[in-house]
Amino acid sequence: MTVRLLYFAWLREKLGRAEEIIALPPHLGTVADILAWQATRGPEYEVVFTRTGIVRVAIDQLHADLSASISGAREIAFFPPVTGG
Amino acid sequence: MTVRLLYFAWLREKLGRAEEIIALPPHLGTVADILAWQATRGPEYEVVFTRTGIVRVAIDQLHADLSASISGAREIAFFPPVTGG
Amino acid sequence: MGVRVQNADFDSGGEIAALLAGRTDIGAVVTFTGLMRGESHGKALTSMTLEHYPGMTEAELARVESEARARWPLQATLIVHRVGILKPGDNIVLVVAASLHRHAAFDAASFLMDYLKSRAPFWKKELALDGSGGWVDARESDDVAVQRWGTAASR
Amino acid sequence: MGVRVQNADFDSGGEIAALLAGRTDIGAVVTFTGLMRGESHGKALTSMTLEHYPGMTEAELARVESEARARWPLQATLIVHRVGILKPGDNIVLVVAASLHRHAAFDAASFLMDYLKSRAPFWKKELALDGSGGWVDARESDDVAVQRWGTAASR
Repeated sequence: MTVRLLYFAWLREKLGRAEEIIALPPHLGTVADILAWQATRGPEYEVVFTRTGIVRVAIDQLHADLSASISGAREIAFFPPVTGG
Repeated sequence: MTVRLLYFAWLREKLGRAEEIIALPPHLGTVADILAWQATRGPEYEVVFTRTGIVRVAIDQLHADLSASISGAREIAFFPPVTGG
Repeated sequence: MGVRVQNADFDSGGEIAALLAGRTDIGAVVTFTGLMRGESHGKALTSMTLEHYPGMTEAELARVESEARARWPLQATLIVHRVGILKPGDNIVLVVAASLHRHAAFDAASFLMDYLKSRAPFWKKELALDGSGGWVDARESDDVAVQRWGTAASR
Repeated sequence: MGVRVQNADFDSGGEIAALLAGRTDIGAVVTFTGLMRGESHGKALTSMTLEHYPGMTEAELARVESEARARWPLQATLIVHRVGILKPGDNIVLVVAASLHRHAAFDAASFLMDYLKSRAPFWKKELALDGSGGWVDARESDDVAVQRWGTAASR
């Protein structure tokens, strides 16, 4: 499954990228799975995604919790808790 | 005791006056007393002040309840419940 | 920090701008604007007359304002209320509360309106298109609204 | 009835006027304006950068707005949020809710802000006068605030 991954705020800065197009391993089923997988992708990813309690996820521009399925997703975004307003 | 009595809104219209300077009978002690006395002052006063549940009173520009003393008052105002805002 | 009773219209945006001018310590501003509606109980209105009790009105609004400032950390407050003859769509009242944080600003503005509605000596008389009209009755819900702010409401 | 994300400043008074133009059916308008403060945790700030998630931001604000319109009888709503570089004293966000009655307008505006604060994908980065700064931490109190509006908050 090829998806677009987006990163915002300090995640974007720490990873040194705003987005990437990537083929996900087929065994990833949920948001929790993709967070765990991200932590294995290198030192910067490990730093960012080991703090899973902090990283929020949106699937196709909708907030998603840890148990949400990523099946069929075209765009998955990772970001810290929002601070607008 | 000579005081200034003020009337607002429909009380003013029904009584045909906005204010009067009057010597109050010395036996009037409270807001309840002056409301009862007003009702005895003629037909229009009777109509207005028999509806005592509706008439509100301010003594020297402060809201006053039925048991408040009118002793020393210089200005006593009578009006319906307020409807500003 | 200000209470005004006036015949003239007010400009909400201008009032807010004046209040904020040169300041960088305010994080949240809540405004309430009350307007004259063109209909009352299904009848089209042509105008409304707002009467008040000069002297007591200003004193009561100042009391309401200082009560709000005692309850919340407010950096600025403003109450402007019009009197005289108004047309449908006209502004009636403006309340502004500014604070560091949004909940204080929201609560204070809401409190100012609830108190103003139940205590400030204003009376509205409506004139309908069909020639009927009369003094607006007070709404019991306004007395209920003010009670949620606690004992001072029943002074 | 409108959601905008923009770099440009907004004019609260002009927005309210546009919303009310030609209408006589609105009795109550509540606005919230959020502004950049010149200080954060005791440090003087020189600027703030607001980043967002284009596409999701507009979609999320539209969802928040329609949730408010489902809960209260609102005749008009508006959300304007700025992004980019802001200076102390600058406007950040404007929320407007108009209704027949004041409590609906107050509740809806407060709800819109609580939801926006906890759900809309904006992030603030502060720059202090001394060169320090960084991403603003989310406040737990914002999550608590949104919970008082019930279950939809935890979607």
